[in-house]
Order: sequence, then structure tokens, then C-alpha cells
Amino acid sequence: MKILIANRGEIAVRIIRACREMGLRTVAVYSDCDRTARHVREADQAVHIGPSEAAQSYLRIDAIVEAAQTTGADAIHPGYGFLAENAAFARACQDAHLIFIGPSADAIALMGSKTAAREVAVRAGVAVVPGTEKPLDEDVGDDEIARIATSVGFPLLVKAVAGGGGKGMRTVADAAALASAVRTARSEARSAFGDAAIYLERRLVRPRHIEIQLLGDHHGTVVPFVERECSIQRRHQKVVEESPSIAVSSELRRRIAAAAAAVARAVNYSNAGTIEFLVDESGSFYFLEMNTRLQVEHPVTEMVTRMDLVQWQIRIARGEPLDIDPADALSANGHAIECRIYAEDPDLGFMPSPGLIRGLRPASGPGVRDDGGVSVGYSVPVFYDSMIAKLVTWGGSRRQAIDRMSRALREYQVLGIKTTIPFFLWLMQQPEYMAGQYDTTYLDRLLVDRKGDSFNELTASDEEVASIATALDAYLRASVHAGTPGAESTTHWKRAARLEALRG
Amino acid sequence: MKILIANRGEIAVRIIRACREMGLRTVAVYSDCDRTARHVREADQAVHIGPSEAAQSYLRIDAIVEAAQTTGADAIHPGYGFLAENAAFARACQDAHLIFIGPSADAIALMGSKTAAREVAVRAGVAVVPGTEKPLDEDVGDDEIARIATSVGFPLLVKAVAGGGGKGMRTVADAAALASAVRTARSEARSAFGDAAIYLERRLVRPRHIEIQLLGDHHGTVVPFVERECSIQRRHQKVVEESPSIAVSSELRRRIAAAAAAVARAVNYSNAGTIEFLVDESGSFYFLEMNTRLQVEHPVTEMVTRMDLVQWQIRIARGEPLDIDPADALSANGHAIECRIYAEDPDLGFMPSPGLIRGLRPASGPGVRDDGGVSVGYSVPVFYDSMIAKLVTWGGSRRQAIDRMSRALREYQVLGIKTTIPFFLWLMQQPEYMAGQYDTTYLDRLLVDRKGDSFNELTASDEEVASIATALDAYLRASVHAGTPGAESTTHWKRAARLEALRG
Amino acid sequence: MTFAVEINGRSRTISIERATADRYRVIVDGHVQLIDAKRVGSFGLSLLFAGADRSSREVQVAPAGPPGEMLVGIDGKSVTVVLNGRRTGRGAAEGSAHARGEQTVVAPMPGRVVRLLVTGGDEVIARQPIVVVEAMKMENELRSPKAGRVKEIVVKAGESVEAGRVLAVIE
Amino acid sequence: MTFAVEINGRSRTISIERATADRYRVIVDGHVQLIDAKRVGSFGLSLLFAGADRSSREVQVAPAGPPGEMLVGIDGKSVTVVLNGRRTGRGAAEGSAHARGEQTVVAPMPGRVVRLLVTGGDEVIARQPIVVVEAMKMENELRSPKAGRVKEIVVKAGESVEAGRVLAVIE
Repeated sequence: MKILIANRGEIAVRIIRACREMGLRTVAVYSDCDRTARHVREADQAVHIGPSEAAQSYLRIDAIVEAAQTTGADAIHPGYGFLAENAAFARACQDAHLIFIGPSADAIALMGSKTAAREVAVRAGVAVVPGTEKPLDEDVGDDEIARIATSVGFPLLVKAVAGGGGKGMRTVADAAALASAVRTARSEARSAFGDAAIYLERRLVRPRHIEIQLLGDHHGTVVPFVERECSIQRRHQKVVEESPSIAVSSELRRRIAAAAAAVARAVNYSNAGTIEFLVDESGSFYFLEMNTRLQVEHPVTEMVTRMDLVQWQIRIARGEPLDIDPADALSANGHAIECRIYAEDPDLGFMPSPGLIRGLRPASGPGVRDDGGVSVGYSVPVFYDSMIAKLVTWGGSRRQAIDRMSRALREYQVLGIKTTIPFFLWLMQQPEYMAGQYDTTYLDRLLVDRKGDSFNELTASDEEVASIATALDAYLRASVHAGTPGAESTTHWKRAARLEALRG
Repeated sequence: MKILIANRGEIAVRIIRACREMGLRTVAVYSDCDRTARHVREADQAVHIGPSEAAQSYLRIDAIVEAAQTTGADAIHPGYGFLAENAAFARACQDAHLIFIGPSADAIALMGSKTAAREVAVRAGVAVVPGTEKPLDEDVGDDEIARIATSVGFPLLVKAVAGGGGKGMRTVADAAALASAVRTARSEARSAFGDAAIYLERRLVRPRHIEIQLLGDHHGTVVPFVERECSIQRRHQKVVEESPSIAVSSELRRRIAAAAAAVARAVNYSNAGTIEFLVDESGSFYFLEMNTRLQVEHPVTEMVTRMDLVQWQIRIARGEPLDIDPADALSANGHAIECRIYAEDPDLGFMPSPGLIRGLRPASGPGVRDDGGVSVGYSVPVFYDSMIAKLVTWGGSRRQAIDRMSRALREYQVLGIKTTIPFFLWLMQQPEYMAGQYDTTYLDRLLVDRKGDSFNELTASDEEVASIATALDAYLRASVHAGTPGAESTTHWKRAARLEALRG
Repeated sequence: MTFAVEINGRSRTISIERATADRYRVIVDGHVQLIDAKRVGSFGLSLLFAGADRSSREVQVAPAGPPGEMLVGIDGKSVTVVLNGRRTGRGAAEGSAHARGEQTVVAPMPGRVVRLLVTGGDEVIARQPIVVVEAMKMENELRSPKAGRVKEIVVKAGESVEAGRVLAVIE
Repeated sequence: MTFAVEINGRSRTISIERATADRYRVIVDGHVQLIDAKRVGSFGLSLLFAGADRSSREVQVAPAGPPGEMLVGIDGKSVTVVLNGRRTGRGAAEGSAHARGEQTVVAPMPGRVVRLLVTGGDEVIARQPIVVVEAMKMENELRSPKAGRVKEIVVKAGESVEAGRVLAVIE
């Protein structure tokens, strides 16, 4: 079996690793700026599919299907993002007699519409957050939206129907702020998804974002997994995920998992999927949406259940029956935490910080898993999501997982660009985080309280060490120029430099 | 608490990681050639203790104790090798009021003598391999040794009393070969341990090397762990270890573990230790020796039990009671395999291949753990054991662990020196290894059968690819010299090269 | 040899001379120390402070952005360091809290100007959002490097901008 | 530009010319192919074979030992490659099975000669142990690069030797 991976970055590398371990051949696709990307080099074959803009490469169904056919691939893994939740893509694969490693096109289409998905949940007997039942297209005027908003109740969220990952989403405290929020949400949604339709949803007070991973096979078996806790979000985007959640009792776990499985069965769901819930302080939970694909944060589930979700996706797509013991899937061994390492500068409001990676030394050792997508010499492009790696740690206790994460973050070296590592180092030390006392609004509030203080503030002595190192670096460079009778080190490095210079 | 690590390489880095996660400060010691070694850079403090020769640095008790006192360390972790099993060192720590993170000096002294250890085992009711009860010093003549040998029976092993790791060990098939084997064993033992005393031991036919990890606290609790399978040896040196062993039934596991615990209790053993057994085809097992320290291969036990043995060593040394459930310690979750990556050239009879590491990209991703001790720019010295990293993989099944190991070995890049990675890639594909059908003689027999064929033999097409790449590399270098109007890539690399040249 | 090194707006004068093969006499604002320094890899420096404490520090010094500017990594943190006073808009944006005189707001990467949040003449506080630039599918607020007055806005909404392009001047 | 490349004793003639920016026309022993090649990091080369198969290969080409010799890594294997025939004792020891003419046995690292296993004039087979050198606490057998006759042994037992020192000559 040969699998084409219709994606890039860490998830493409993750899928290639799974294929290698299963003895399957792989095909990568790439855009102009990804010629030297890691997924291109690690695949057995690679096909260029267009310019750097995603719309002209990773989103081009025709080019990707053609790449699969010219290379003789049997199946396509969409990863997450890009075409992963595009029903037309799943159909195009079917029509081209390619196995789409994911749910049926119908399931994608149905659950892809936030409003339709809500209806499915309601029919399956699962509570949903109060909100509009139908999408509000561009022609729906401000007055009507205001009227609907009052019935939903404030505070509320304006969300893009086609949305995801926090894009095209706005919080509205009262009627006054509604109109402008709707405008920005529509414009963001139009540019990001080419669809300006939105909907309104009541915003619960201090809710937690809890989600249930599912696997379904083609023989009617659906297995829900122990929950993931994804309440650490910045502007509605997950930045840290854990499993299990300290806010979920085993009794609540059983109920949420049962609800998730009920929704999945209602749509004959197959392959990997995730159902997101909001859980309020009382422990009541509300269906939020279903992601009909692999999640970025799937590794935390793998770390506590020790199952390989990507390998299961492939086996399910091959028609194999799920032979997982549901009890194992629902029980967590220890605790796992994932930090999404982004090429962003946390000191400039998490501004993307693309550019050449000059040095890279991921953390490793006991209890550490690094799912990386970049390498030295690669330039993080401006065209896509800027996540460069997922750092995951496991601990026998949540505390040990946190201590390990702090150790691993300190060990992790990325040179040449700014990353969110300093932010995570800081977060891991916040009392509320360490105590697990947080909700989806926690991080944004915390960031506001910091009033933009730098995450890279150094102690006076560390600042002095950094200054001394910079001066020594300059001194050593200068003494090489001057040809100072160099110390062993200097001449050694001169040699290395000359050697470098020799290499084109 | 501040801990001085009286070691180097990957184990020193491993211990520093454990300390970081526990919030403990660390002190490294180093010899001349280790100034830029990874353990020196990652510790909070570092003390130079002498020239590169181990005898003048890592084996100098006085210098190490002094380093601990000048830096105000509270405890010393000896790692493995060097002074780890030196009773005098443990006593010197006591006398200097430093906590020695290991067993008592008496336990080290007692179990450090192979012959005394055998007596302990016999008294504890554990079978031992037939052999000499008393050490044979240099003054014991050939004739007397020949007489003793006949009583032990052939084939037999000549072993150094102070020995370990296969050094000073020889196999003797019949009386004729005895005298010369004794001579070489004595000379090797003298140079390696400064003690030429040897002993004789019957050599079992096709035995497996099975060992039991133990932890003992200062409150009388001794906990044995699920076995490690260490039969993959080259010239009596372990190169691959696994846990669990496919040759050990849960019933046999209970019996071996009980025997190991009995021996440990007989000497009031505390902290981490390992008891090695030989298991023959009938499943009867014989006490071989006890290692009164952490083992190189401890990670495979950590992977299947998910316990952190190094953190436990520290907690035990602090006086904490073991609160491990013995049932958990004795049951394996999945399967783990460790490959010891050496700076050796398998195509030159595993000749050490020291030198400058020009590039390093360890494997990572799901189910992979890398315990490394080196980094780019470091030159592997000729003075010590040449292991540069331990690559460990975990799988739900032994087969998955093997497939993962093959994937990880292919992913692992070490540039500038030869390593044993190609050998492991080959071994992971051997039918007997994959079937788990091997004993301690398997690898040596297999290597003889290969008649020295290269482990780096390439297919014709791979050979062509390698040739093309080398030519392209030369071409690109040349076109830079000639200043050919370079392609983006070329100029990009020119820039990088110039930048390098700038850096002293 | 003497250097002026600035981190987070704080400047230090550091002079260095080689004492022995790998040991350097380093004087920071008048305070002398003996440091054992070795390069590690392409950008790493291993420092051992020869003093009583014998502390060991590894620092990564990699060029980033404009010449004279370095991205320095230490224990997981990453700071922009300006050598001998050569600084740029971006450097300024970093030094923020301490920034003095006329400063610029610069696009750190290519993108499209979505909204202007202030107009010429407005009084602004440090880190107040000035322009919204869309890049990598996200709207990013570019903030004022300092408290002051908007001297001019150099771009229009909808305009595409290159990395390094000056968007506004704050005086 | 034309190169002679030797791996495991097998030599190939490869000529290269740039076709487009990153594409090269590569002729191996007369067979032409179009290859998209890019450098990756300091020593990596990413090759995409523009032909129908579109196969992707990453190869690491790092200098090792004497000039003209490269250590080439491909899919976990590592081979010594000799460029344009410049080869040395070590290179010879590698090329072993196929070695021709007079060859030397060289110490790959510093150590002490423990035993001589042959004497001048002995007939030896390829890979037959010639000298035992102790280094890194282990006794290592140095083998003959080829079948032939021992022309001379240059060292004595007990002698310390440097890396690269010739120990014996096989003709």
C-alpha cells in the first residue's frame, strides 16, 4: 500500500513515521516554499503541486489527486487543516478510486456545518449551547441579527459557519458591540474560508473546553477515548492540551464519552474524529462541534493510552476491525501535556516570526516526545500556520508532567527565529495552571494582566551572562579576522569556518 | 539538595535531567578532553578534575570528593562504570559527609567480588553456575588451574574477579586452550582493573542472559522489576537489551524475581541494583553476578513500567520509602528495546571510530526515546567507552517495538564518524532476532557467518544515488569558487558560508 | 577590546582580553572576572566562571535580522541583543519600554495592512496597537514602541507590505 | 564538470551540468537523468529525481578523514566515498574487498600495539587480522585490506602509535 500525504509540516512527518513503521510507502506533495521541507525529504516520493499560497497548492484538490495517480498511490491521508474537512476532496478521492483516510464525505459535509451538527447532537439527546439554529448569510441585516442575538442572550460568540481554530470568531458582551463584531467576523471568515456566513452562540461563564477522541471502524464499532483538556486557549486557539482533565471525574468521563459516541453513531462515523464540549462549573456539558479528522493534540491521548491513533486510522481505512478494549481507551495511564511551539514572538503580541532556522536541538530523554516538522537550514514560510513542533511530556502525575515540560522547554533550542518557548516556560510556573484551576478565558485574562511585560525578561545576572557571551562572540570573530595567534578553539573554528566556506 | 555527578556522557546527562525535573542543582566534573562535553554545559556548575586519562580524572576519588566539597554538593551520583562499584569511593563519600547515591560500601565490596557474591547467592538458596569458589591470584600456576578446570568442566569461561562488561573474559573449549586464555585474561584484567586475579566458571550451552532490576529503600523494602533480556552480546558485551523477555513466562518471572529479591535482602541491599542470571533452555536459572549500581540498560525497564529509576535512586538516598506497588513493577506494559549506539565502525570489526561530530539529528516522534551524551562540535575522545547514545523504542507488541526501532535507526543521523547504526539496522531484520530465537552466543555466531561482509553494502541504485550526491556536492562547491552566477540555493549557501567564516 | 552591549534597553560596557588559551579577562562596567569560554557548535558558547562558584552557562548567539543585532538564547529564553549601538526599527520595538526619541513601527514580515487604528497627531501609550497587518492567515496588531505622538502613518489600509517596511513613525 | 566517484571499490564517472536554477543534468556512466538538488543544512542534499518515479532521497555528504574522502550517509547507512581517486591508507582499508596493488594497514586512532599476528613474508587473506592494537580499553584487531603477502611490519609490540600511523604493508 502506498499513501499520499496531502499536508505539510509536523503532521506530514508524523504520518510518514507511522507509514514507515507499518512498511508502507509514502508520497509527499509540496509548494514552492516547501521544496526543502522535512516532509518532502522523508517521503519516498515527492510531487510539486504549485506556488506557495495554500489556495494554489495544498488546497488544490485536482493537483493532489493527480499527484496520487501519477505516483500510483492507493490512499490519501489529509492530516488536519487544509483539505482535511473538505467533503468535496473526500468525494474526489472516491471518484478517483483512492482510499480517503478519514470519514465518509457525507459525514464530513454534515458535521462540517456547525448548525447541522448541532441538530444531530440534539437528536442524539446531547445538550448544545443555546444559539442560532440556521447560518446567517451576508444578506441577513444588522437589525435581524440584533433581534436573534437577544433571544440567544449575552454574552455571546459570533462564529463563522465554515470556521475553525478560532478564525472568524468574536466575543460580544452586549448589543452595542454586536454590529462591528459581526463585520470583522464576516471579513475574516471570507478571507480565511471564502464563506462569510456566521452564527451566534451563547457564551458560557468560565467553561472548560473538554473533547473526546473517537475511532470508528467500517464494522459499526465506535470507541471513545479518555478526554482531552484544551481550555488553555489564546484568542480561542488552543496552545496547551492535556489528558486527562483534572476537572473530569471518572463518572463524568463515562457520561461525556457516551454522549460523544452517541453523536458519532448517529452519523455512522468511521475513522478518527473528535467531539468538542464545553463543561461548566456544575459539570453539565454542552456539545460544541465535531472535528471530522485527526486533531493537532492527538499525541496526548496516545501518551496516556499508548495507542497509535495514526496507525489505527490507516488500519481502519484498510477495513480492519477495531480490536481495542474500550476500557483501555477510556482509562488514562499517568498524565500527558502538549505545548504547541510556534514561530511567534510572544513579546510582540504573538506576532508570527518566520525566517531561517539556524540551529535546532529538540528536547529528548525520559518522558519526552517531540513531533517536529522543521530542520536546520529550512526557512519557516509566511504562508501557513507557524507551528514548528509539538512538545509532549508524560508523567506519572500531572505535577511530574509539568516538571518534565519545564525541563524539556529549557532544553529545547531553536536558533534564528523567535518561538513561544519562553511563554510556555512562564505558563508552566503560573499557580493557577499548576493547580489546574483554569477555564477557556483564563489565558486571555492572564495575558491582559501582564500588560505586555516581556516573557524574555532576564534576571540581572542572566542579562549580564548574555551580554558577556555576545561580547565574547564578537571578540572571537574579531580575533579571527585579525588572525590573532588563536587558541585551539579559535583555530578549530577557523578550520570549521573555512570548511563551511568551501561548501557551496 | 545539590548533586555532583561523578560521571560523563549520556548517563551524566540522564542524571542531570532527573535532577532538573526534581528541582535539584547539579555539579559536573570533567577531564581535559571533556571541557565542551554535553554534561559539562548542562550542569549548573562544573569542576575540572584532571587530564583525559580516566585514571587521572574520573577515577580520582580525592579530586571528585574535593570538587563536591568546594561546590557545596550534598550528594554524589556515580552513574555506572568508573567509580560506581568502588567501595572505597562510597566510603570516602561517607567520611566526607556526602550522601552516596547507591548501596552501602559494604554491599558494594561484598557483591563486587564475584566469588563472594556466589557464596551469598548459594546461602540465599539460589543456584549458581558451577565454578571456582575462590579467586585465583597471579601466583596460582598453570598446572593447578588446569586441575581446577577439569573439576569445573569444559567448556568454561575465564573471568577477571574485578571484571565487568566482558573485559578480562575468555571462553575456553578444552584443556589445550586454557593456559593462553588465562594469560590474556590476566593481562587485560591487570590493565583494565589493576587486578590480575581470575576465576573459572562452567559455560552453559546456549543460555540466555536474563537480569532483574531491583530497588531497595532504607526501611527494609526490596522491590524486584520485570526482567530484562540481554542475550544479544558481542564478545560478552551487551549491545541490545529488551524487556520483557519472550523466553520468560509469568511463572518463571515470579521465581526469578523472588530469587533476586532473596539475594538482595541477604545483604540488606538498598538503592538500585541488578542481579544477572543465565537461563538455560529448560528454564532453570543460575545466579551470575550482581551489579551494585544503575545499569546502562535501565531505560527499557522504565519504558515498560513507566517508573523513573534515577529519580527513585535519589528519593531513596534522601530516605524516602519505596511506595511502588510490587505488582506494577513486575508487570510489563508493552515491549521496549534499546540499541547502544557506539562510535565504532562495524565494518572494521567494530573498531572504535572517535572524532569530530559534524552533524547530529537523533530520532524522535511516537514511541522513541533518545538518551544521548554528545552534540555537534564535540569530538568523541579515545579515552573512554565509545557509546554516544542509547536509542530506545516502545511498542504495544515486540514486533511494533522492532518496526519502530528500524524506523528510528533510519531517521538517526550522526555525521563525521562511523557508528553502529548500520549494524543495528541489519540486526533488526534477522529472522532469528525477529522471532526472539537467540541466546548469548547468537550474535557472535551470526557475525562469524557473515565472514566480515560490510554492514554498509548498498544496493546498486543506492550506490548510484550516493555517488551522484557526492559529485553534486563537489560540483556545488566548485561553482561557488568559480563564482558561477549561483542559483538561489547556491547564493543562499554562500551567504551562510560567509556568515560561518565571520564567526571565529 | 571593548564592546557596548544592549539587552532589553539596558546597555553594558564590556572589555575583553585573552588571559590564557581559553580563559578571558572580562570587565563588565568596571567589575573584573575570569571566564573560561569555548565555542560549541556553530552558535553556542560554553562559559565557566572561574570564580569560586564555578557556575556553568551555555549561551547561543545567533545573528538575526539586521547586522549588529543578535538573537541570544539562554535557558530557554531568547533576547535580542544590540552590539555597539547599531539598532533598527525592530530592535527599537524590542527595547520598547525603554525606547527614546523618534521610533518606527515596522512590518516584521510580508503581509497586508487591514486597518489603521490611529491617525497622525494621535497621542499613544507604549505598546498601543497602531496598525493591523494580516499575515499567516491571522490579523496581527503592530504596537507602538513607546509612548508619544504619531508623527505619520506611512501606509494605507489594503496595501501590501514587505518585511522591514516602515508603517508609522512615533515621536 | 566530470567526477570520478568510488564507493566500496566500485568507481563511477559522473558528469554534471546545471539545467535550470536547481535542476542538474547528471550523466552516470553514459546514462542521463535530470535531478532537482537542494542543499539542506551544512551537509545534507535533497535529491528529487525528475523522472516518472519522482523519488525523493536525502543524502548526507560530510568530509571525514583525509581530503578527497567523504563519509556519505544514506537511509541509516554510512559509506566512505573517494572523490577523483585521491585515496589514503584508511580509504584503502575501507575499499578492502576490492583493493589492488600495495596496501597499508593503518592505525585509525591512537593506541598501543599489543600483539603482531603475522610476520614479514607471510601470505594473508583479505580481512585477516594483522596487528592487535589496544585503544579505548579494548583490544582491536586490524585486518589486512587485501589478500597478498606481508611486505613488512613497521611496528613492534608494546609500541604506542598515533592515528594514521602505518603499521604494516601488504603487497
